[in-house]
Amino acid sequence: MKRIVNDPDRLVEDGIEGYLAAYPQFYEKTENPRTLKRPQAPVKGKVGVVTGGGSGHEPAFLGYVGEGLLDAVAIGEVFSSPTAGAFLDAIKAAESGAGVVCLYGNYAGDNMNVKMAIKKAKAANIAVKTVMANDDVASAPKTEREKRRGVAGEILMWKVGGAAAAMGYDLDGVAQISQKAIDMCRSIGVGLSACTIPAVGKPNFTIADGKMEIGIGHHGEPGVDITDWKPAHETAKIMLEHVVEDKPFERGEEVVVLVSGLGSTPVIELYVYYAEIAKLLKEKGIIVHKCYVGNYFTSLDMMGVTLTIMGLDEELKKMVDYPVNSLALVQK
Amino acid sequence: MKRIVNDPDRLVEDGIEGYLAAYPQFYEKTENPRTLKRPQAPVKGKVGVVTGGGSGHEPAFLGYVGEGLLDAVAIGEVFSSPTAGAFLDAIKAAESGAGVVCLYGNYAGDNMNVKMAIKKAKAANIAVKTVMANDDVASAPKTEREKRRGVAGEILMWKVGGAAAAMGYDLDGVAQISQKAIDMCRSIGVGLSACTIPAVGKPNFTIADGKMEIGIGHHGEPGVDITDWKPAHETAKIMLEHVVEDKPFERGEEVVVLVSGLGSTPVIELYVYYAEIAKLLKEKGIIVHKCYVGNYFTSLDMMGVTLTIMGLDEELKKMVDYPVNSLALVQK
Amino acid sequence: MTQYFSSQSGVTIVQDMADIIIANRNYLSEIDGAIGDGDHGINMAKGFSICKEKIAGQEMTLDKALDQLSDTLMEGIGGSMGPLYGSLFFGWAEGIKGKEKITAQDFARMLQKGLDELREISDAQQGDKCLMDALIPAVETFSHAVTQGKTFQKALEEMKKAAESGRDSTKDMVAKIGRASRLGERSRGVLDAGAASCCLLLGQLAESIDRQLHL
Amino acid sequence: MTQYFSSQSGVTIVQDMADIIIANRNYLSEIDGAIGDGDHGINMAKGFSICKEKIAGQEMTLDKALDQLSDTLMEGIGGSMGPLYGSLFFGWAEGIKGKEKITAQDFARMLQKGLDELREISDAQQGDKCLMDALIPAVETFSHAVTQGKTFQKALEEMKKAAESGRDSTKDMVAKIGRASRLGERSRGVLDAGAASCCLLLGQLAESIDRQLHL
Ligand SMILES: Nc1ncnc2c1ncn2[C@@H]1O[C@H](COP(=O)(O)OP(=O)(O)O)[C@@H](O)[C@H]1O
Ligand SMILES: Nc1ncnc2c1ncn2[C@@H]1O[C@H](COP(=O)(O)OP(=O)(O)O)[C@@H](O)[C@H]1O
Ligand SMILES: [Mg+2]
Ligand SMILES: [Mg+2]
Ligand SMILES: [Mg+2]
Ligand SMILES: [Mg+2]
Repeated sequence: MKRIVNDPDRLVEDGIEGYLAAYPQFYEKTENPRTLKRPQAPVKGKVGVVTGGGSGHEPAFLGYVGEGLLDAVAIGEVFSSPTAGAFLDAIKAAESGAGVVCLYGNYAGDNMNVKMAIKKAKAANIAVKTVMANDDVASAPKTEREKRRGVAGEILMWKVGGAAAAMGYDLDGVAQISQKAIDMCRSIGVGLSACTIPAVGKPNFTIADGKMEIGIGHHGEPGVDITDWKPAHETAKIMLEHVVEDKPFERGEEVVVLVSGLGSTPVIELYVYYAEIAKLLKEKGIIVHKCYVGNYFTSLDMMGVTLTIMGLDEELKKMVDYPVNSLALVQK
Repeated sequence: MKRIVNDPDRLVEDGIEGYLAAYPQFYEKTENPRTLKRPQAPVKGKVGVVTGGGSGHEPAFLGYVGEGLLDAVAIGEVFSSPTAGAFLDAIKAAESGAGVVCLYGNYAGDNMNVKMAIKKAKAANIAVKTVMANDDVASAPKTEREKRRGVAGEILMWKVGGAAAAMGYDLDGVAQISQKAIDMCRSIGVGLSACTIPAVGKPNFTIADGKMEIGIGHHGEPGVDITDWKPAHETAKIMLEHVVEDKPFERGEEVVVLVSGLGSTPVIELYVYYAEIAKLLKEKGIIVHKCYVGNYFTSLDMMGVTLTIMGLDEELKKMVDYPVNSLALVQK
Repeated sequence: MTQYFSSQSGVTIVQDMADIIIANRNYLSEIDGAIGDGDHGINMAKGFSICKEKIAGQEMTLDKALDQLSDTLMEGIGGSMGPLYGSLFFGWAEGIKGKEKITAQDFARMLQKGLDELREISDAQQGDKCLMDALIPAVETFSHAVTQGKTFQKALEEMKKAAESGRDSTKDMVAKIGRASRLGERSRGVLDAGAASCCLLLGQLAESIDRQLHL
Repeated sequence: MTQYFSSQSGVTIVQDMADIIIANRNYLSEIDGAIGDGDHGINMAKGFSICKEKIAGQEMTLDKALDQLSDTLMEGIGGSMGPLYGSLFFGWAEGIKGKEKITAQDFARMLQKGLDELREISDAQQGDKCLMDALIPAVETFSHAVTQGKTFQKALEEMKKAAESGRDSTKDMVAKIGRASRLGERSRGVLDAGAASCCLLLGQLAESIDRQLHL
């Protein structure tokens, strides 16, 4: 046991207690112990913006609750969708009469639970729209985009949706621009070592020594290729090609780049990696309007890195640059 | 090889390139490739605030360059002090005529290199004061505080010194309050697994399965006790006792709490840990004015957590609350 | 022996189901551990325990108790199992809503409604190596037995057998759904955890009702 | 054979020292790996390589070349080795500053001044299991030989032997300084990396000067 936990079955409960104790300026309880909201929510006249997902991806999802970002979050067990009830209570916590968008990731459990929550929300006369992130290019071919998983692109979707809501967009407007954001996003991950769910106590998959898994998912879902270990510049190139070709991103296009560690990769290595990405993008004539490098969306203690690129138009650019104040992301 | 690197011997060079590519708003080159400064430095009339240290502790030290914080940083190899020249060039980059404080940690290499840098800085007619962090209670008994290592308390020392300089304190004033900050700080770490220097390729020490090392240093320096693994609430209690008794912190005292992961510990576990610390402090009647929970000062991919507590008076409180804008720390 | 049972025994029947899951917490996790992430027993036991506690000491009809179970799983488990078993039990409750006496025909409707609800949220087929492999043959076998005029008791017995051989059939399958599907050929050779839990639940249900029929 | 050598041979002598370190990069790292962090050869080779490149093709007196080496180590290595070896070589350069012909007496002063400078920044003693265990006996042996009127060549030979047995003496020591000191008793039984590199440097120096004396 290499973990800092009490009862590993109560990891999520205990963690939530810590968030509430540490940052009352960001988090407030709701009636549902698995739903937290920001103290200001519901914000009168503003479209509510909510999400939810399994735990173990910290600072996602809770870290993105805040001004200009998310109003409420539904919290699941480690790597497990939150309940329909938690999603419903997040929606209720964010609803001020202007409706609520639920911006979530494409996973079987989340799909089912969100669907049920929406049904009940509608029955309670709350106008809800959903946008489902599917930015992971490695999880299905381009012809089956609807099957792709949502990964770190979700953060940019929240950023854009949260900014639009804060700027006064109406429900349809927020939903549309959030959809546009995720449509403009492409991501891919590389895994170098497996992660361990504390309650399970051992890795639930393995990456052999000297190997790396290209296209690995955020819970260790299989990638598209298991190759010999490659230096950062080759890894960056392979990942970037996948992402750029898929959309495709074009010469002269402005983009946001988000590089996230998967948990155990030292931060300095993320910068080694970003240096390569920056060089390659320059060669391709793709212009980085803004970048984020850090541990933004992790997979417990997995080693590896994810790359997300989002294309920008003028509207999206405004949303990306909009100020936010959350635990994981502060922009002035 | 589980790392995202090119030539592991060039990890630091490559990482610096990434920092410069990613965040030109925070970093600017100097003539020394191992010294970065913020674009605004030297700030006219302001006391310069600099530090330096080995790499592998990211976001420390570079992440704390910014408005209200550090002006320049000297960058060493992984777990190795920067050169005297890098320290000297950091001092020069921060000097605007008001003098410079060099706020660094108590390690053999850093002591020697800072000493040499100061000699040369003085020869170049720069007024320099140094404050050496020694907040790690586990590294030497209280009677030999001068032998103690500097750890995450350095961040709070920089925060305070950086704020004082931004508020217009003079050189003596900045040095004095930085000294007060670190004198009010006590830290301790717990390690659950070892870290691996990429250029070495294997852990340079081990923590046996089922064990934890209380009082471990930021480079794997030996702790005060190797015990069986304990749940978070017991670990928190042991660590807190060490820290509280050493100073001692008293009932009614206001403090800042900084909890940092050592690299591989999932963020949710830091919150499980903080929940216990918050409970214990409440029982002791010690008042948390502000807390920081996250990966603030790491040790590559070590698993574990550090606890830092700083006592506050009215002056320190003002410094802690002062706005900052850096990569690793943003406060409005 | 009667050909119906009283819906009043709802709490007993659902508690029996909870007990069999709780007793098999580690067994189910172990199966899941082979090709999944080893949490199936943990998640299921957590949900069923909560429900058992909630209904303890109450008098409830079977449809009410199943509704409670459905709600608890949906609200207490989340993940995929909450909606999947939640829907199944919600369908079961719907199938016998308001009935005071439950005949074999009623029970067949209950099973069918459960499967219908489950299919509303899952596209999984027999052969995908999942709980459907235990459930579908069980539902079909029971209906068939009833249509053939077999006794309630006999039909339950056949249902139980069908669930068991359905569960066993998953051993040689390659998973086409869920987490195990990532393993491809490597998923062959071990049972499916969801099929195992579903088989346990159907078998316990058959036994509990059989006991009621003998009252 | 002469009893002095010309300071003009500075580049050759320092390049010889660089070569011996570069050739032993892995050996030194391996020793450091046993009870340290395995980077001693890496750090040293990095610094000496940079210096070798810098002085290549130049004409420099030995004091100038040593100054260059000192600067490069201090500026190129950092850590502890930069200041330690940087100070040692700075002291060596100081000890023979301006001398065109270097006698055994000059060389003794050079060694002594190096040790003095080193002691300015390190409190380490003989017996601490560090480079002092090779250095101090070497310095003392050379001086003693000179006082006894032995030839420069003979004194160098004895210095080299003293450094070697000093290095070997670290094998049975418990480290009292540096990273290895954390291991306590476990640090016994292997050589110290710094003593090994120091011994290599002194041995090479003796050989290179001996060659000069034969010119
Ligand atoms: N879409 C689905 N339809 C029906 N059953 C499914 C589906 N997805 C997964 N299952 C079942 O779920 C079981 C695993 O459950 P569990 O371990 O609780 O969830 P997870 O795989 O998320 O950890 C599998 O053995 C399989 O029988
Ligand atoms: N204070 C000191 N004085 C003299 N020698 C020292 C001192 N500290 C360490 N050493 C020497 O340094 C050697 C290790 O060097 P190196 O591996 O380059 O540094 P580090 O231990 O920082 O990785 C040790 O073997 C020891 O001989
Ligand atoms: Mg499972
Ligand atoms: Mg699971
Ligand atoms: Mg070393
Ligand atoms: Mg070292």
